[in-house]
Amino acid sequence: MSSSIMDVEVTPKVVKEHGLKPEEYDHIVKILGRKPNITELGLYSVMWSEHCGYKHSRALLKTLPTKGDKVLQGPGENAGIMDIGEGWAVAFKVESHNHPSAIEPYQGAATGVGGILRDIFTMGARPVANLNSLRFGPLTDPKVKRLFAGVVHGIADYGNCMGIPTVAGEVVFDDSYSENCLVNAMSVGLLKHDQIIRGKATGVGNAVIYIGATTGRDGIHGATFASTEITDESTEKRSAVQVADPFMEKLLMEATLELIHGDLLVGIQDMGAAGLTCSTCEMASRGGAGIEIDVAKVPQREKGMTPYEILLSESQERMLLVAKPGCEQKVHDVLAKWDLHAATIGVVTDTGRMIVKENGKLVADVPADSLTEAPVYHPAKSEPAILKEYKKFDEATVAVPKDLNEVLEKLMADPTIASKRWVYRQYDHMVRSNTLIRPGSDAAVIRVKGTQLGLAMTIDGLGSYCALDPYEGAKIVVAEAARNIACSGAQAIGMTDCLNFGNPEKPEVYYYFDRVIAGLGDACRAFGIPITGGNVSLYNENPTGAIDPTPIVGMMGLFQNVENRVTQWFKKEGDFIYLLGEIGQSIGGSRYLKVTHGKKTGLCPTLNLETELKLHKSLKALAESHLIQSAHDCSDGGFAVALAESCFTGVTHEAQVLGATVTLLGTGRVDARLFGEAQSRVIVSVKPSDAVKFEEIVKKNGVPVERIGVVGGAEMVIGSEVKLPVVKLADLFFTSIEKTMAL
Amino acid sequence: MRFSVTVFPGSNCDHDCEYVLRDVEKQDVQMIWHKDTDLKNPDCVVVPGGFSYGDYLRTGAIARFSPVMKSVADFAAKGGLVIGICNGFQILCEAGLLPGALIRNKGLKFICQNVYIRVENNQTPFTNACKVGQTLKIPIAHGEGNYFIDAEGLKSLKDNNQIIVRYCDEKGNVTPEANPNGSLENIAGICNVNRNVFGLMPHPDRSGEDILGSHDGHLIWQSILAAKVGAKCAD
Amino acid sequence: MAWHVSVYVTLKPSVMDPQGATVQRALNQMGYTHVTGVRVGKFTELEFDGSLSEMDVKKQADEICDKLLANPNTESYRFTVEKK
Amino acid sequence: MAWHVSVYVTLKPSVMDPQGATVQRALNQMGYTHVTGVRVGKFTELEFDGSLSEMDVKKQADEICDKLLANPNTESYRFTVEKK
Ligand SMILES: Nc1ncnc2c1ncn2[C@@H]1O[C@H](COP(=O)(O)OP(=O)(O)O)[C@@H](O)[C@H]1O
Ligand SMILES: [Mg+2]
Repeated sequence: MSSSIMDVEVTPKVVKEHGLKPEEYDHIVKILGRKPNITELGLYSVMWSEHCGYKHSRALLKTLPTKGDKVLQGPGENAGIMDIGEGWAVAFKVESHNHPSAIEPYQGAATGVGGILRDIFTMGARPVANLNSLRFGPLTDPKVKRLFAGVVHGIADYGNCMGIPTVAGEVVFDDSYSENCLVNAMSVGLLKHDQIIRGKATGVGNAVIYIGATTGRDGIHGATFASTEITDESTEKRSAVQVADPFMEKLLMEATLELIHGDLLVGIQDMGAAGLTCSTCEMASRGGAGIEIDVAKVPQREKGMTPYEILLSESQERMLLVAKPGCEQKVHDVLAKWDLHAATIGVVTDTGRMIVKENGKLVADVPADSLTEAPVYHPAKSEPAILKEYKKFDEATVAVPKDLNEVLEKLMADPTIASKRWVYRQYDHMVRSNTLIRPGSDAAVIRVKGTQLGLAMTIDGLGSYCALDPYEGAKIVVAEAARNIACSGAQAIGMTDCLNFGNPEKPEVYYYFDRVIAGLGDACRAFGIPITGGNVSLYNENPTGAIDPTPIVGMMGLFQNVENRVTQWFKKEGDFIYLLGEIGQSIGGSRYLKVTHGKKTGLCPTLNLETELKLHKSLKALAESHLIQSAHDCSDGGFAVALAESCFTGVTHEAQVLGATVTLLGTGRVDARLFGEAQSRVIVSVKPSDAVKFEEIVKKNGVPVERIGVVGGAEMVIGSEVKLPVVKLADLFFTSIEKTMAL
Repeated sequence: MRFSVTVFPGSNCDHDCEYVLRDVEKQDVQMIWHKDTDLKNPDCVVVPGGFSYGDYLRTGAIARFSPVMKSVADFAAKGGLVIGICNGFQILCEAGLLPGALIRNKGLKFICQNVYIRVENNQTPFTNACKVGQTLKIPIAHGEGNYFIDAEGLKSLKDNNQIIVRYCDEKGNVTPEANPNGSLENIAGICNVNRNVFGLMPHPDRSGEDILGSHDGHLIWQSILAAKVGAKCAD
Repeated sequence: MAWHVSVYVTLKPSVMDPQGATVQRALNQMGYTHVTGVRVGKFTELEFDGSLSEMDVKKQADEICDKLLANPNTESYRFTVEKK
Repeated sequence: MAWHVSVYVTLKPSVMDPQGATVQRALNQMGYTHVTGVRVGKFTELEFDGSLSEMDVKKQADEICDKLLANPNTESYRFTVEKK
């Protein structure tokens, strides 16, 4: 039975089918001192894929700042971990599941959430919040509607069933993602410092134990698949779809945490991409040890599976762990309590080799390190000519619309800007009773029970800026995420990122990649924010082109005292409204330019890192002295949209609506001042009795500030340009996506 | 007072119930694993929300066969107080401790948001701290909270005054717009004939503190604490 | 030898079927205007090992449907048994 | 006259069925130890008005299954047509 595949001869054609280059194959032969058999070839093929091996990205990723006082675990593990004080730590990471979601939206998105959750609880942390970042084509396309609905449903079902609140996210609809949707999922977990555990195998003779779901033929070649462009052939290549089983994962999570907190394990690792192969060789390699397993002992769902298939299967909801000496039985007892499959499938050795047997017969024998150290490439890069075109764009050729009320109405209803209530209402965002700021404000906030501590979190991406100017765009993504944290009153402490790009072997794509990483790194260094982990998703491309370069940034913020939290909504009639920062002069790269004039071009906004940092510092100081009632940054749709968003709360059934009357600052193009997306701007409201102290603090921090108006009334009035009933704006904003999806 | 919170595989609001009862209401709480049959002598049993057995097949359908549910049924038969929240309500219906069933939300989607409910009957151990007609702001989070019962059953619910809370608007009007999931007659929570078993879809466990946006759930817990065990059962 | 039991669970006519209604609306919008009604139920397949008699299989299947697979408040069921 | 179409949607054999597996485990624990496998699928009933021919009903039902009722990546379907 299983001998048939074992006998497959490793020919150049087979090597190519495994996505390996001829020189990579030669390298494998050199490592082994002989030709690999087909099973060994399979191991290298998945581990050296871009998805697992970071062949084309590793060199640049090394340039990112990853150090900081609070970093307990940087990149290289399943998730990063940071100290948050009082003996507590937070684990967080973002990961993509773009390709599986494109093909099977519900299962793809659901298993994406499952995967990132495993990354968190394998570190010993209890997941306490989920976030997600989504990109689709225009929502007018019925195909996109189905995809969007399926993805959201998958994310919702998985998180809801697991009992982990999905507290924040973002969704963008843009042509660039029509054929390649993006589904990035982030998870955040809490743990005590002494509960940290890592994915390493040590201690010769220790038992290697497999737990969780049985292994089937699903997702074989998933990792290699995620590393090539989508073509009709790749749809063929796919084996059975991975089906999400959140109930199994809930059991797995509870059991895993019980094992870790009971101090029964040396190391543990989830089986994600490249399944058993990846977990085995990575654990061995991190522990500086070897592992020997027998695939016949792996619990299997299907008959007649070959070692090749068992090793490469990406069946979900499985973990590999190494028990402490003498704890093997206790491990099995805990698993039995949770009705989970468990099987001792091997032992830790000191050979440094990953040895695989089938019923005692050797089927693979390779150095574990060689699998985890994929070749590193430095692809060629060249600046795309289109970038120069963008810069030549003359804004004067765009006429200022007569009716600016109409423009604002259109922007409020634009699916990218409109409220994502349709989405987050499907997510249980309150379970675990920690959510203090629910979805709808700049950042979500959860408390850490038993302490004063709080965590703010947000996830952001700006592919359209990065397409116009990858360096500046990437800086802005980091700034926007950190600004969202600052608006909530917290201090940004750490970041995770997911880099979604096209084919890096194309010089223009690699140029973007290179510049984006430079921008991310510079912004993080300027703000003193370390990057503790992330994920790369390349080859998001189809025959008509690549997606916009889309770095997605997940940012963690910390409150020493969560009572200092701030939301974006106006609170009280009569409060003063201020603008921190300066009014914009340009419409380049704005959502307004796209929605109203159909153009995606121009100079993307620029960002001064020092100015931005001063803004963050004053926001934190203001929150700590309780001098601001609300704070909301200007992003998509500029000043006018941000002001409107401050006029209504995002919480259904308690929609508090408060009008505002403000002057429009500045001179020059009125559309630029209303809808341009100049950076480093925040709208705040302040009690009149706090105005003096407020202005003092802001000025001391060197942030430009101007009192522009007052909260109150039933209308939103901006100078003589805009005058609309707030309920009308709220209705457009909250029901736009709901109405589109009901069609 | 002594509360026992049941824990099924896949329960996930067990933690929230434990927290609100122990840390906010300062009561004695113990967790009872579904494979156990000893309820540890409680004054009140809480069947918490979540996704017991993943809610695979039908919400609450598998959990009702857990060993612990036999003990809960015995406890209820003797007049002990039992409250089921969300998935707990579904389990109590499946187990026949409460009449009717909870089917898929009318809009087919999971809904997580605050709602208002109106107290229809305060002569119960679960609502005695409320006034009739009082509105409570409490969150819901469910995909299958659409209460259904046949005509005969509905009549008997009404005849016995078993409808305890209904979805309403902020002002207490029971309107179709205020009905989030299509429940028959806006029913959000009911009790059994003896008044000692109560099930509701909204989450008093998530609304026991101001910091969470509402403390109206506290009134439910206060009612239970005020009810002298068994005393109100004869109403 | 083994037994294959096919179980059909349907909503009682008096129970509203939001899923069926949504499917029908979608179909009508897609141009299938002759579809006048849709009801969504469950179809469950049970395998029994061959050591039971047909009568026992029927008895157990009936219990299983009654207790677990269908909710008597809202659903009806029927099943068929085949030898495999 | 009208047409009644019964549609059976089942998961492809290679696709994992967590629901079925959970139900099976529950049944085994409840004492139904002879149950060796459970797969959960969908059973949908479509009504067509009588103005269509049997052939058209079959054609439309097939399209509907393919487009809407079954997910070709993970599910197979079959259906029967009856006159009512
Ligand atoms: N997919 C989603 N899941 C959960 N919450 C979301 C999602 N998309 C948007 N939100 C929430 O809606 C609000 C507005 O999002 P967004 O416009 O991206 O904010 P910002 O511009 O401040 O980053 C935020 O609170 C965000 O968390
Ligand atoms: Mg913001």
